[in-house]
Amino acid sequence: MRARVPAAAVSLATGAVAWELIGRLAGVSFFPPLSTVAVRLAEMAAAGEILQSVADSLVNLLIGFTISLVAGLLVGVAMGRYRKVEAALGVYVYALLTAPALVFAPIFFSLLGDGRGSIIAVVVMYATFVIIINTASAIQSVPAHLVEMARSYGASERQVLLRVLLPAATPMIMAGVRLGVGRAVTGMINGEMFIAVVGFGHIVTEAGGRFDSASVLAVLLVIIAVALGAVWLVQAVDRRLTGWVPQTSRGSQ
Amino acid sequence: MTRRGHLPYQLLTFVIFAVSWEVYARVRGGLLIPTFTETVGASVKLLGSAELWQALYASNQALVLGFALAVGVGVPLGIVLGRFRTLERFADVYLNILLVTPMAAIIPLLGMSVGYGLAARVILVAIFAIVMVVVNSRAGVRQVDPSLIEMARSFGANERRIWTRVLLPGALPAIMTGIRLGIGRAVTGMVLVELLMVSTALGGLMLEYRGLLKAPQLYATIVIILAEALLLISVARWGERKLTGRSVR
Amino acid sequence: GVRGTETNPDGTLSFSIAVTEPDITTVPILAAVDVVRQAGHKVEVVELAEPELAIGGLAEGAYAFSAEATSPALSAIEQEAPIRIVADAIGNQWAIYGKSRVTCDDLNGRPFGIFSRGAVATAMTEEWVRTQCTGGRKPEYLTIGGSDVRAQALVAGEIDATALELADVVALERSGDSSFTQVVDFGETLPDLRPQTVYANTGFLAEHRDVAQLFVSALVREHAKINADPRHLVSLVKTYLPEEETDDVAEIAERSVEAGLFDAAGLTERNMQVTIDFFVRAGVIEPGMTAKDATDLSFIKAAA
Amino acid sequence: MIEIRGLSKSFVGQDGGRVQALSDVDLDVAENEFLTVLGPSGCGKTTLLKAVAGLVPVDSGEIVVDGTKVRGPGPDRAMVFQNFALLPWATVLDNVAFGLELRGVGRAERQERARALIAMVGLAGFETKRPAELSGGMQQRVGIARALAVQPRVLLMDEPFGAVDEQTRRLLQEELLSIWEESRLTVVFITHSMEEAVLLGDRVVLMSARPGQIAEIVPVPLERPRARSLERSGKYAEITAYLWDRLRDMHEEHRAAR
Amino acid sequence: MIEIRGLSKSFVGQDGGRVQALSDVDLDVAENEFLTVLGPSGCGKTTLLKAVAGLVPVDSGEIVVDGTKVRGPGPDRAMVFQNFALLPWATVLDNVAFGLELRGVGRAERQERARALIAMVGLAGFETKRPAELSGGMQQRVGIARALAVQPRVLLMDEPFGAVDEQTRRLLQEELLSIWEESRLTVVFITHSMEEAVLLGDRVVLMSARPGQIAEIVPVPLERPRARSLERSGKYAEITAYLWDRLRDMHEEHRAAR
Ligand SMILES: Nc1ncnc2c1ncn2[C@@H]1O[C@H](COP(=O)(O)OP(=O)(O)OP(=O)(O)O)[C@@H](O)[C@H]1O
Ligand SMILES: Nc1ncnc2c1ncn2[C@@H]1O[C@H](COP(=O)(O)OP(=O)(O)OP(=O)(O)O)[C@@H](O)[C@H]1O
Ligand SMILES: [Mg+2]
Ligand SMILES: [Mg+2]
Repeated sequence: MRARVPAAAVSLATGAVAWELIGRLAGVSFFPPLSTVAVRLAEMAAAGEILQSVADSLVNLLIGFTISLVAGLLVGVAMGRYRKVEAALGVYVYALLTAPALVFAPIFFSLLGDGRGSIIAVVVMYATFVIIINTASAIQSVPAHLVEMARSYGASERQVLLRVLLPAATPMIMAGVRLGVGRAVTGMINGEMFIAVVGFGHIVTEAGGRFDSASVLAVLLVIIAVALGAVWLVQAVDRRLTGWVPQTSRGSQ
Repeated sequence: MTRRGHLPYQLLTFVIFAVSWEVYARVRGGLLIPTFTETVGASVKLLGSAELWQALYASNQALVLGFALAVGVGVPLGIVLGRFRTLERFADVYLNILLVTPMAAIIPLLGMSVGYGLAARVILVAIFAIVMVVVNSRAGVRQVDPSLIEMARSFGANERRIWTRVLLPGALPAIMTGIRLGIGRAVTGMVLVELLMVSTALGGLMLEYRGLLKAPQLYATIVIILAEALLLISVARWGERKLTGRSVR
Repeated sequence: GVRGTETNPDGTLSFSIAVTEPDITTVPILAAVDVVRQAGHKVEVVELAEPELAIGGLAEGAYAFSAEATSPALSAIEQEAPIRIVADAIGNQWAIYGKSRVTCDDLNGRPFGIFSRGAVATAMTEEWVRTQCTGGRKPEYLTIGGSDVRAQALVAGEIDATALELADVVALERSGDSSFTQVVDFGETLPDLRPQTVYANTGFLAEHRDVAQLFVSALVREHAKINADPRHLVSLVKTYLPEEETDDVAEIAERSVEAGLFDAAGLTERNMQVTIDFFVRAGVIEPGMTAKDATDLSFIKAAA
Repeated sequence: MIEIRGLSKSFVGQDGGRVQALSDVDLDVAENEFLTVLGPSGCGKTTLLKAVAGLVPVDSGEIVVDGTKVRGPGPDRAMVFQNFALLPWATVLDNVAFGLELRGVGRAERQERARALIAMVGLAGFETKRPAELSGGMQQRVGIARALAVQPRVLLMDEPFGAVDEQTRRLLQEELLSIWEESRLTVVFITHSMEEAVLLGDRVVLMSARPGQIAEIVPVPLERPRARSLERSGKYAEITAYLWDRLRDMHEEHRAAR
Repeated sequence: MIEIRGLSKSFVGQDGGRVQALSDVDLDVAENEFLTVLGPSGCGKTTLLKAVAGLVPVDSGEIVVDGTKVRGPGPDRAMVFQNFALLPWATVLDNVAFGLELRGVGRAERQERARALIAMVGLAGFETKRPAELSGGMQQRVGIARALAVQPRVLLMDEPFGAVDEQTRRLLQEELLSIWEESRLTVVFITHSMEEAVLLGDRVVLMSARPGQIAEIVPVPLERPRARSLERSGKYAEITAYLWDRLRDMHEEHRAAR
């Protein structure tokens, strides 16, 4: 196999160049070129503003996403496997997927106070339902004959789940997990912007109020970097788990 | 099991849900947390008001156009990415960025570049929904049995026919999951843009009720929005059943 | 006791106050908090995204004080929440700006930026339109959140006119764009309206009168210092909002002092009643509330 | 060993149509019997086998295996599936060891047993491949190895040698017979080859189609071990010819009826 | 009609191992020839057929069909797949009509042709069923009907009758032969049955395994139409026995080599 071009790097570089050019040509205050943003980012980093926020936000993200993942997989599998569970919970899952999580802020406040708890709750609200829905429909589309085969070898319900349903459903589940990670990051920042204004949310809100686009975009860059890191982690796991999937795609040889 | 057989479970969870809401709100509720009964009452009242229906009408313009855009672009894009690995490797980063960028942070940018009219709202709804559609369509395409593609090619299917006759139906369950997720997200986007950028229609109503601390009306509005989302999602399920002819759970 | 407040072993208090989107009008309050802290108390300042969240927390006692728009406080009081308005935060700083030489009638059918219905600026605008426009003329309201965003929309030509806060007025003027002028200054037409006030949890006021007094008195003193020398506000902004650009701030400070906007002790039963009546007219609250129901003026009286 | 009484099963199709797959089937299989089943395509052979495996709920009738009524799958029975039913994500080794794993056999032991069976079905060297990388016949052999690995008391085989070449088939037939002779295994074996049915079976069950029923049970009174040379014996030719005629008649009747 | 020159193909497995599926294969098939292919499981028969169909890219060598180099699938060739490759969401009717649809045949006409072929393979009455509701042999027949429906010039059949019973197989063989005789069809037909190979083929290609190569090409000098009674003729027995020996030798060689 010939050495692969690191595709992500190439397309990121292309994007960066495009940004710089558009930023320079447009010359509008709300879309500064990348270099300006980078300089701003360096300043903010030097001032120590970024690092503390990154650490804080990451903790929220990590806790929130872990809860989402566990809850999402458990509920998703139960809904995919048992129609009764789906009947009982389906409506609420879709409702909560749709509900703008921010409107639940008062309830989180009343339950969890205005600290970390509420922000983590927002992260969970953002990430869990996508994972549930994808997991449920992934489980439902596993070919019946594989389950039948496992049962013929005396597989218990647990074994059917762990050894057949989950592996077979992995590609779709991972698609959901990936969406979930992205949503968790969004939840993290929105929680910090619209509930208790702390960390990144604080910086963005403040800079936004000053129409300091460079700062907003600088923070956005950091958030996106964090998020891409998280998504790439998920994709690495995905590749390990779903390497077996025969290729439907073309142009891979 | 028949669909009717599900009713007891649905009723059971509904009762648990309603009772715990009512109890919690009575014990711990404050200005911002209405009781279940108050909310139901307010919902019924709201449904009788012209204001709500006007707001629904205005909001849904953005929803319909934005969601149509998301599906029209998202499904083909997902299939392309699922089918052409090279392209996917380059586009992937941007899909991830689209997925994780907090839309709330770019709303001001959007407002400044395309204004505060219908266009901005439509674009935002589309951005909200499209990632779900793309990622799931792609996962669906990956799951299509490769020997079916081989078979279709052996009968002389061109790329277009492979899409419409093999990939699309084969990936349909996953695509429809993406579409259902997308509907949910689109409705969220529709409300959020109104809350954060142009406080018209439903978002405007919600801001007004929130500002006046009219919690029952606020949550009634939310309930009505969610009801709409659920309705659209069931329509999507119904369509899926029609489309495939097989029973979809 | 009050839920969010604890008495420490040494007799000092630990409590929280809530602010939303701290800006130039909030800094005197932050300075007053520091005075309370110097007396040994632990005060946490929580920044929240929406005034309603602050009011919700205030009603439950999670926060002792908050300062924001008056109307949600009145709504809460109307719903018998344990909240009282104790001081003024900032006077009526709103003004309508629009294209040069615009009158109400000129705006008939033209896009006019407002925040949501029920917001104070919207209420003032609607009343102005009702009284100033002739023959049932009125603008086409376009709702856009936030005074700052509306200022941008005005510059971008999305709207013909809108009500702005002083800070955005200064920013608009400094941008050098001379095609916009003031259409009406609500500070002049509605001088007694108190759009933004400081309010407190009544439980806290009853149990910790001394600390409450300390805070209110400090606030009154800060306002007095600003009125004595606008540069005091500039230095407060430097301390509490280091990111803010100082040129603008100096200008805003001058203009605020000129207009007498910073006057925490200027709250009276009379102007509160005017404020209440205004919000009744605007449909925010039902008729029947009196200034006595909504306020506890004893602290500013003691501070004076 | 296996007693089937009045077994009926129909499927309701998604188009609303009803197909009677099995109608009032009675059948007894003795312990350590090798029973082969022949019948036209679609007559219900697979359905019958799955019913014995406990995989399809039946409409009426009952199946008793070793004195216990069948209510679901059990460790006493193993099935070789017509469509192989391999796990696409698992290697050949893991697929073959799958049944053992489900039964809680330790890793080292199950890998050892799996390797031995993989070699037996002629797939040594393919342990780390995935099903998609195998030819059709190779996949089928993986499914056979998997069923043999769990050493069941009843082996249910659904056209197990349909996709392999004649030589491999002979080899596998011999291996199967020697396993069957050594253990006290009971085998129900579906095939389309009359030769195979006679060569392997103690009795041959003839099924007829729509509704699936047992048309006749033909005993095979040939002594064991049955050498290949049997194929040239008169007895063998006689039975095969009889089966041939019976099946042709059934087939023609059925075509005429349509 | 078909010329294959120096064809080689290897697969790189996911475990990194390399399997040489075809190695330097040369083969000519004349127009209107019926060529049958025999060989041990996994020797590369399917790979060869798919290469002719234009479905797998080859490593070296070339395939020329009717004077044109094969670069991909073409309307002149149709394939019957070993694993059936039916669309699970489509009905039997739509599956059979699928090839016609892809070739732009109008709805009414393709349904008519599909119905005729469904009846021919004995599935009348099952038009509205989906693959999951069919037995294995029924699914296989749907795949056959689909390929016949498009009336190709070259028909590539991969163990097409492996899952049907003997009677149905005979019937389908006869139908296939009559279609082949009427049109100027060229057939490449993979099977594991030596009887079938001799009965149907003008020549029998013997393939050997790992690497997949053509071991020998055996002509079948039996006049047509070939009646069933041929099976008792000396010539027939002779060829079959020869094939049998050759394949057994190959098989044993191969086992010994491991
Ligand atoms: N899951 C199912 N849903 C609906 N109908 C089914 C289902 N499974 C089998 N059938 C029907 O039941 C009948 C018997 O099927 P079965 O698979 O038992 O046949 P078979 O004897 O094994 O045939 P073959 O030799 O072709 O494998 C067929 O007519 C088939 O269409
Ligand atoms: N997609 C693939 N990836 C990797 N290896 C493959 C692939 N397809 C086939 N092979 C290998 O190539 C060899 C030939 O396979 P092929 O399917 O052509 O055999 P065959 O002669 O058709 O066998 P059978 O009679 O069992 O169907 C086998 O060893 C198989 O493992
Ligand atoms: Mg069968
Ligand atoms: Mg093959």
